[in-house]
Amino acid sequence: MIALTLILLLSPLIGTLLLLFCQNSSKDLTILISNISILIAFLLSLFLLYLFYSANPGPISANFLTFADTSLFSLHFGIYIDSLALIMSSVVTSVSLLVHYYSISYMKDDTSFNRFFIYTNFFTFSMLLIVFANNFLQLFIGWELVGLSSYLLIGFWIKKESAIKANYKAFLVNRVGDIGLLLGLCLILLSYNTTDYNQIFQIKNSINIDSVSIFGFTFNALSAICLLLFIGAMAKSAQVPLQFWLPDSMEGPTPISALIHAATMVTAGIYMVARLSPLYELTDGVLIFILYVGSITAFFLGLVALVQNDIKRIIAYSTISQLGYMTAALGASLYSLAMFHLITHAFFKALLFLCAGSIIIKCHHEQDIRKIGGLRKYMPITYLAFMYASLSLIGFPITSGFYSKESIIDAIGYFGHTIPYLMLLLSIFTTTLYTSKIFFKVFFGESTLPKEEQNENPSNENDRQMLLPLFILTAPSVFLGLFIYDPLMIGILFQNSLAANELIMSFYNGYVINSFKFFLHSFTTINFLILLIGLIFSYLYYYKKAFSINVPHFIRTTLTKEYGFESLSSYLIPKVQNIFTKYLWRKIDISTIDNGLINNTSSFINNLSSKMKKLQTGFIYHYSLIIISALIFLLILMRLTY
Amino acid sequence: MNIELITFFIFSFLLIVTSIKVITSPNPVLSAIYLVFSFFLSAVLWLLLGAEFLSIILILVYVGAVMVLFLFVVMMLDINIAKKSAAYIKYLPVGVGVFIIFNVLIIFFFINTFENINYNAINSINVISESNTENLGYVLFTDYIVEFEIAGLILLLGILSAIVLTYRKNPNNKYQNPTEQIDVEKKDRLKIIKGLKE
Amino acid sequence: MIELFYIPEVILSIGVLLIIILDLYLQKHKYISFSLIQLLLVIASLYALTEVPQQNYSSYEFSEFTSLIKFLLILGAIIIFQYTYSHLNHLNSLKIEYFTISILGLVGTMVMISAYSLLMLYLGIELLSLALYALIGFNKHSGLSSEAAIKYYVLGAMSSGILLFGISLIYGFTGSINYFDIADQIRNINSNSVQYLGIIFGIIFITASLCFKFGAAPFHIWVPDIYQGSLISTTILLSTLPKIAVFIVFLKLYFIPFMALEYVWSDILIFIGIASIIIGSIFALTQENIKRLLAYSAISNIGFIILAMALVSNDGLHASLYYTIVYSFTALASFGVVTHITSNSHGIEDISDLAGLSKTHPYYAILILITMLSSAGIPPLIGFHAKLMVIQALINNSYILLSIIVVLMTVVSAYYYLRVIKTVYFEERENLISTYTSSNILLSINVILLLGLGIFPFILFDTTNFLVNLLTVISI
Amino acid sequence: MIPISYYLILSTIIFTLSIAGIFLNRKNILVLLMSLELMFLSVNFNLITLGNYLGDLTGQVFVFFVLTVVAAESAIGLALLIVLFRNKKTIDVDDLSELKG
Amino acid sequence: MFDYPILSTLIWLPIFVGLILVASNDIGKSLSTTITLLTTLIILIISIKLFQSYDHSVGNLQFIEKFVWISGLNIFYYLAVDGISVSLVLLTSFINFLIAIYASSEDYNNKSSYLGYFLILEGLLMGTFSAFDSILFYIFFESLLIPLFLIIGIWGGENRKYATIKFFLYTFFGSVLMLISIIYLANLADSFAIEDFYYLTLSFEEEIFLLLAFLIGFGIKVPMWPVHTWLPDAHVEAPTSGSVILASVLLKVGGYGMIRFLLPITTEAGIYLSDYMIYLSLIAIIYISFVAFAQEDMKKLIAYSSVAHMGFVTMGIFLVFNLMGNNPTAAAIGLEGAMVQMISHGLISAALFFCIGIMYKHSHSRLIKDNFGVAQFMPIFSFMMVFFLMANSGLPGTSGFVGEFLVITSSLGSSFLFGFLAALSLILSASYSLKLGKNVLFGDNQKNSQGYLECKSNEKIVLGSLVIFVLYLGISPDVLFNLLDKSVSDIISSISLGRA
Repeated sequence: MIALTLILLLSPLIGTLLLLFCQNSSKDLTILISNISILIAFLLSLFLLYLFYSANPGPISANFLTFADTSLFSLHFGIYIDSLALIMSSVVTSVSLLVHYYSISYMKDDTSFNRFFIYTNFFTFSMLLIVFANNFLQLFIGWELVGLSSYLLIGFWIKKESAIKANYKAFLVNRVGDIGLLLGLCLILLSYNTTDYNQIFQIKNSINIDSVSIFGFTFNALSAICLLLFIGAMAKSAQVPLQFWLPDSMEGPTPISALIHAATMVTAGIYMVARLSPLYELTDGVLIFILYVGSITAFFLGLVALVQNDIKRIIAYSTISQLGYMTAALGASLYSLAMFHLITHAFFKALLFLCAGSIIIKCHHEQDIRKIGGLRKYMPITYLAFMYASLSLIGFPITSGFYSKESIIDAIGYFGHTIPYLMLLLSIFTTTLYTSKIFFKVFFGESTLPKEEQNENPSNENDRQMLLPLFILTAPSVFLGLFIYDPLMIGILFQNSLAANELIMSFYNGYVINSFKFFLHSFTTINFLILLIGLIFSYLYYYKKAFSINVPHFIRTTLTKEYGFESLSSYLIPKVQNIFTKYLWRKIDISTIDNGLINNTSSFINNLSSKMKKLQTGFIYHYSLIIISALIFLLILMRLTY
Repeated sequence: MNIELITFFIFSFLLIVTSIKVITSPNPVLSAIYLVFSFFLSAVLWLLLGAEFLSIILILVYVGAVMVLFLFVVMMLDINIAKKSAAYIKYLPVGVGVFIIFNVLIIFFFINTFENINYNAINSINVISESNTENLGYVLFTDYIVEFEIAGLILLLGILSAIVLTYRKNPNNKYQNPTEQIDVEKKDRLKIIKGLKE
Repeated sequence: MIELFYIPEVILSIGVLLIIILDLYLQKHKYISFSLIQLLLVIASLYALTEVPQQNYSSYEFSEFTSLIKFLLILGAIIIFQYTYSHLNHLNSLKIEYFTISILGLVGTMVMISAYSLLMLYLGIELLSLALYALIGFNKHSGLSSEAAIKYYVLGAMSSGILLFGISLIYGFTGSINYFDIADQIRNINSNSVQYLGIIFGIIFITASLCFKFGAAPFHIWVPDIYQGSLISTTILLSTLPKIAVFIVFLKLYFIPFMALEYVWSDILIFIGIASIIIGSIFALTQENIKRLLAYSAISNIGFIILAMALVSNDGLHASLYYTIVYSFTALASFGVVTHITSNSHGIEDISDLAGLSKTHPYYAILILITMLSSAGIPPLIGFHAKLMVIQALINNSYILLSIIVVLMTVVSAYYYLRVIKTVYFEERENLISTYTSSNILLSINVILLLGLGIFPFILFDTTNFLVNLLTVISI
Repeated sequence: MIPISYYLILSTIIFTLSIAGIFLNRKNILVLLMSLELMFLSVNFNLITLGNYLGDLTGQVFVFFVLTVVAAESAIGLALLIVLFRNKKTIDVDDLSELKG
Repeated sequence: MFDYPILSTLIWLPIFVGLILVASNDIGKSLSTTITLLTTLIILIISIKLFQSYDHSVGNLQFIEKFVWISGLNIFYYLAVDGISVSLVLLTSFINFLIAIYASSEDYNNKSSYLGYFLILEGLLMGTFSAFDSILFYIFFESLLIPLFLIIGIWGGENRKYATIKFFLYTFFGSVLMLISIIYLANLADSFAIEDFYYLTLSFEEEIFLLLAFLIGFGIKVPMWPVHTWLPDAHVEAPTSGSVILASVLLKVGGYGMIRFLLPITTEAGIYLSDYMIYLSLIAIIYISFVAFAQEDMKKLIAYSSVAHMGFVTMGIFLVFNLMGNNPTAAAIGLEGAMVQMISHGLISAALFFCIGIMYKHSHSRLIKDNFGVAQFMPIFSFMMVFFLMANSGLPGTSGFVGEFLVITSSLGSSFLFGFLAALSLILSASYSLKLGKNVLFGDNQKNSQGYLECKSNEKIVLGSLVIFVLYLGISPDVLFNLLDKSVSDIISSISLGRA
């Protein structure tokens, strides 16, 4: 099993390396290598999942590569196999596989075709590194590597000015979070001399007693560590206030947005917290913090999506909002629900993005939904797929999104977190609005694009390679929730990987009973009401254009500017950075230290030299005077001394 | 107040005056003459000390040879009489200051040192005879023979240097050098220059 | 007495007389006279090594120590003469008298070294000084040369007067001019006696005068002018032979007759040494003329020597002796390189004359590089070891602050050495640089030794150690 | 009877006069040379007097050598002066400042 | 074991060959290139052998060669290595080999001298890392200046005269103070051997002064914050290979010296002053990163980045002082971190300077604004450069991460603030490194007026091997830890020696 996992882990890496060395070979070879390596990984994930559930060996942890083994510390690369990891890896590899397949067609005209697959393969490897990590160091390494691949993929079009700005920003913001993660990691290593999950889990109670001093305040060690780690998760999973990199990252190719910035990488933070749930479970303060961060993100960033017009940016804000749901679930100790939403979200959001990709490529990289319109007749399959994905996203009953999202909202409400509950409720409405906005604007109405650009060949959908993944993804987007809801809620799915199962159980037993009852029950809840209102409202507003709302300019600006984050990130920080760093360099480094201290000293000595040189007048009488004066000076000195 | 002391005072006063004159007279010829005077006066004072040989030497060698040399040079170089410049006045206080400080230092030191020693400066030292010259000669050629030889070297060096420095061949003189004429070889007589082609 | 005939001084004096006469007949074939001179020096050096007369003359010392130093001096003279010969030949102003006068000066240095009485010392100094007056003014057609000569003459004579005044005081208050007797007298003197201050004053006068001859600040004032004004071959001579001799005089005077008053003069000498180092380093920074530059460099080097000596300790003594030899060696090399180069058919005057040397004459550029770095005290060159020993002696005697000043000044002085290297290597200007090869090999050996002895410093170290042991045997 | 210090004081005065002569002189080198002669003269006074005081002939012998050396020195000095005059057509002290800095 | 003097060979072989090359004065480009390649290769092989036969299980000095050199002064020709030295020796020989490869396709006037100076430099560096007599160490340490001075001065850029003189005087100034300290210590210990200094009992004031002197000496070399200004100038003016050797090996001499001298000898004073010294390191890490961001010249940017990265080295070293009393493990982690950071920075900065050199060859400008869109024309090169930039910003999986990680870990043991400030480097280093990548490699460049061309095969070998080693040390730095582990704990224990 370990060996198989290892193969699973390494096959994308091997794929990457092979691709690296066959950079100049044909496209076919590239396609072959990249897809097969991912396929192997995917099949192995499924197989392992099967093996795991059939044999049920419990979590396995094993090291396979020594990072460092000294008298002071010992660090390894390892794998940690349990249901959580395997499910996550299945999700990752499946989405990855589909996106790879999709990209063959999507990227076919690109000159850097091979490079794209190198990056994506490498990304899959890095993601799996996180998924299977059995220690914090490996987690951190994978964490940064996915950051790297995200950086590379956002900036995939190296000639595109906005893309290379966006990837720079994305990387830096992620780095902010990484500081937290790194500090947490270092703190663990320093205090407990290990980074292994199991070992830390074993001593978690004693960690909880320890204290650590941060900036003069004393904290509970475990809380401090968890908080630091969560800062990492906040950046990666785009939680307030570190969310602003994600919309910009849509500058990358759309399959990448599907794979990385919707389905997998951004959920790494969620995964990490779930993975470490035994630790987080002990830290109430941090959990509340997480809960609020999540719900604030879910609500406010959902609002921002309303004023966007770029199809991908809307979906990106929606992603942030959905991630907020997951985070909120984590904060409420509903780890398996968070994971559940993660899984369903991965599928339907990937589907949404791939659909968007289809649309974009059809419209020659036009992404403004105000210009696109009436695609329903040209792209029926995409239209359907998009519709299902949207339904799932807004949580329309029976879809996967419904199960995961509604249960999070209900559970949070059930456990009495009132304010988060209200925020999450309200954001159902916004979710409905912006989803419908895309839906209606893109597939209905009229295109404002120039005629000849619209469709050269209007009867054609995109080619089959691009449609197949849409088909495949539609299935889990719609039905997966129904199938895994019960096993998940009663704890079969994740077994003991996640903490606080009993909480879910109590919710399940007390509120849901089973998936079908939950489905029926949902029609009676306020959630559904809000959903319906939203749907009707948007139907009227976006489709029928029955009325118009004058949103106050102030609110619109606030939202467009993303509560000021936009100007902060794209205007203020670079400006300050430029001015401040230039100031430091010119004023302090060059003027003060270099010229002031160093060069002034030398010029002082030089001046002294040229001044003193004048003593050497060249006249004999001065010379003799100097000599005699020196003699007299010495004589007087002696006279006074002796 | 004995006769020696009176002599000493007179001559030493004159010596100081002539010395001042040496360094202040505008005309170098006058300076030289005053220097001659100084030497004469010193010779007398030395005589008073019992150094007869040295006082004679002073007059013979210095006045007779060195000062004449000085005068020759003065004549040769045709030096103008200098005017007292402003710089002179400017530096005069410094000069006087240094002069006074130095004198005070050393003179007080001498006075302090010898205030309890009432020793007559006039003293004749006898080594082998009463004659100062004989004594000096004896010491010079026995104890100080090596020094004497070295003094010879110094004089040789003086001669050599003076000649090397001042000797110059007048380039306008047209004269034949017989050595060169004899030394000429065949190849020097005819120099074949390859004709330029263009 | 017949044995005295074989001492190098006598051989040189008689040889010089012969050569002066022979030269009259060899006007056309100067190289013969020159070869004879070199032969004479070689013979003298051999005698200096082999013969140590057992017979002692009360005012003249014969010992292994003086013989070895004399050998070194003659060796230096041979090298200098070789450089000089090439240089003067190149400038078409070769005169055999130059060498005869130099040899008389050399005899003067030997007399200084061997002197065991103040009279002998005076004669030696005068013999040397007279020779130097003539040599500095040797370039008769140059106004600078004669200006330098007359300056040196006036100041030198003044310093001789000061020396004589000091000698008269010492003589008057100790009753003797013999080192040994003086030492005896001073040892038995107590601070209340009448003679005490007189002797101290005498020492001050003598110190002032000797420091003048040495070129130590604040009596250094003549050095740059005279170095600049004279022929570069004279400058080499000035910066090596007299320095060694004066240094030995210092050693003998202070460590034999004045030893008992060590607490008086060591402070003065430390002051003079530090002043020399500082002034030498700072004044040199903005110099344009290479001879002036090297003059100031010499001043600061002299400071090191005096400083080490003033510590009055065995390691200080050793360091100063080592430094002196290293300094002379380095000076020989650095001036030697400059003598071998002419720029725009003149001798090198300004540093900028050397610009572009590395392109046209890389070999000479390397030589300059090595000599300059050695002077700056950069390891692994020999100059470093010399400075190291001085600093070590300072620290051993708990003069930490002084050692810091000294090393800081080393950094300052490194700047002007680097300037020369910079000009040679980094600047590209077209100078009509030409070199001559007649004494090339000697120069190369000279320079390579700077490096070789830097890597194997123990060779020189053991030699100087031997010398110091000899010296301590004498003085105690 | 002349006290020993009288002679010494006299010599000191002449010595300082000659030194003052050197650095007060703004005229020509020749007078400088004469000042130097005076200086040596004063030193000779010292030597003879102190020799007498010690009852030792060494002082006089010393003076003898000083006289010899100074004579040779003057010769060289005058020779240098002549060379200088030939080169610069002047022996003014004030004109001797080409070498400086 | 070897019975031939392996360390002496490492030192003198390159110096000897170098001297011949310099003296032979332009013997032809291909011949001198071949000789240099061969020599550096031999040295590399020998140092690998040294590494192999070095006994990791004990941290003591090995391959000792000890002869009396100057008997009167008690100075020995005393060579030896421990794990720390071996790692640096390997780095030196590796980088020099790469320089030889890189230079093989370059064209310089008087190339044989150029290569000769590099060989001399290599030998001297070897000597610095293996000398255990303090004077011998000082001699090697100081001699380093000469060849580098000439390399920058002769083959450097426009402003080279100013830069070289500044560089020389700066470092010379620092080292003379160090010389005084060495002599002072030797005077007390009656020996110049470094390990004899460890047993001295010094008064607190003495230690303070010694510490300051050593700190100035080595701090300038490292360079630490207020005395770093020579480095950007020197780098900008140096030819590519000169920058490479300067950044990758020469700076390490400072850190090495601190470990050898500062830590064990001036412990008490170090503990007293450690906070201030850590502040200096932190200023280097943060402030210099800001300054690096402002740079318009690529080389200056990397030069400042070097200063910032060396800040981690000094921080790791000074943390030892801070932590020794209460948390020796953390102290040891810090020291190992410092060592790993040195090696890693040696590789990465070398690589980046090579990269800039390659770009400069095409565009003839080091300004960021004159270089853009390189990736379109030099994809492989750009790939590697992005890799190095990432490594420079401490990406895990590259060696750049390991050292910083350990130092931050160790600093948390002292104070969370230190760790936090040091960790800021994660953003800052990324911001300037990626800014360089963003502006230079990416972007649209249609005309290619700079004439970029994919790099030659020898350049690919150079960069490729650096990629491999940076990766190797990033993924499995265990080799390095094995080498260092015992020696580091020896150093830590010798610190307690002085305190006893």
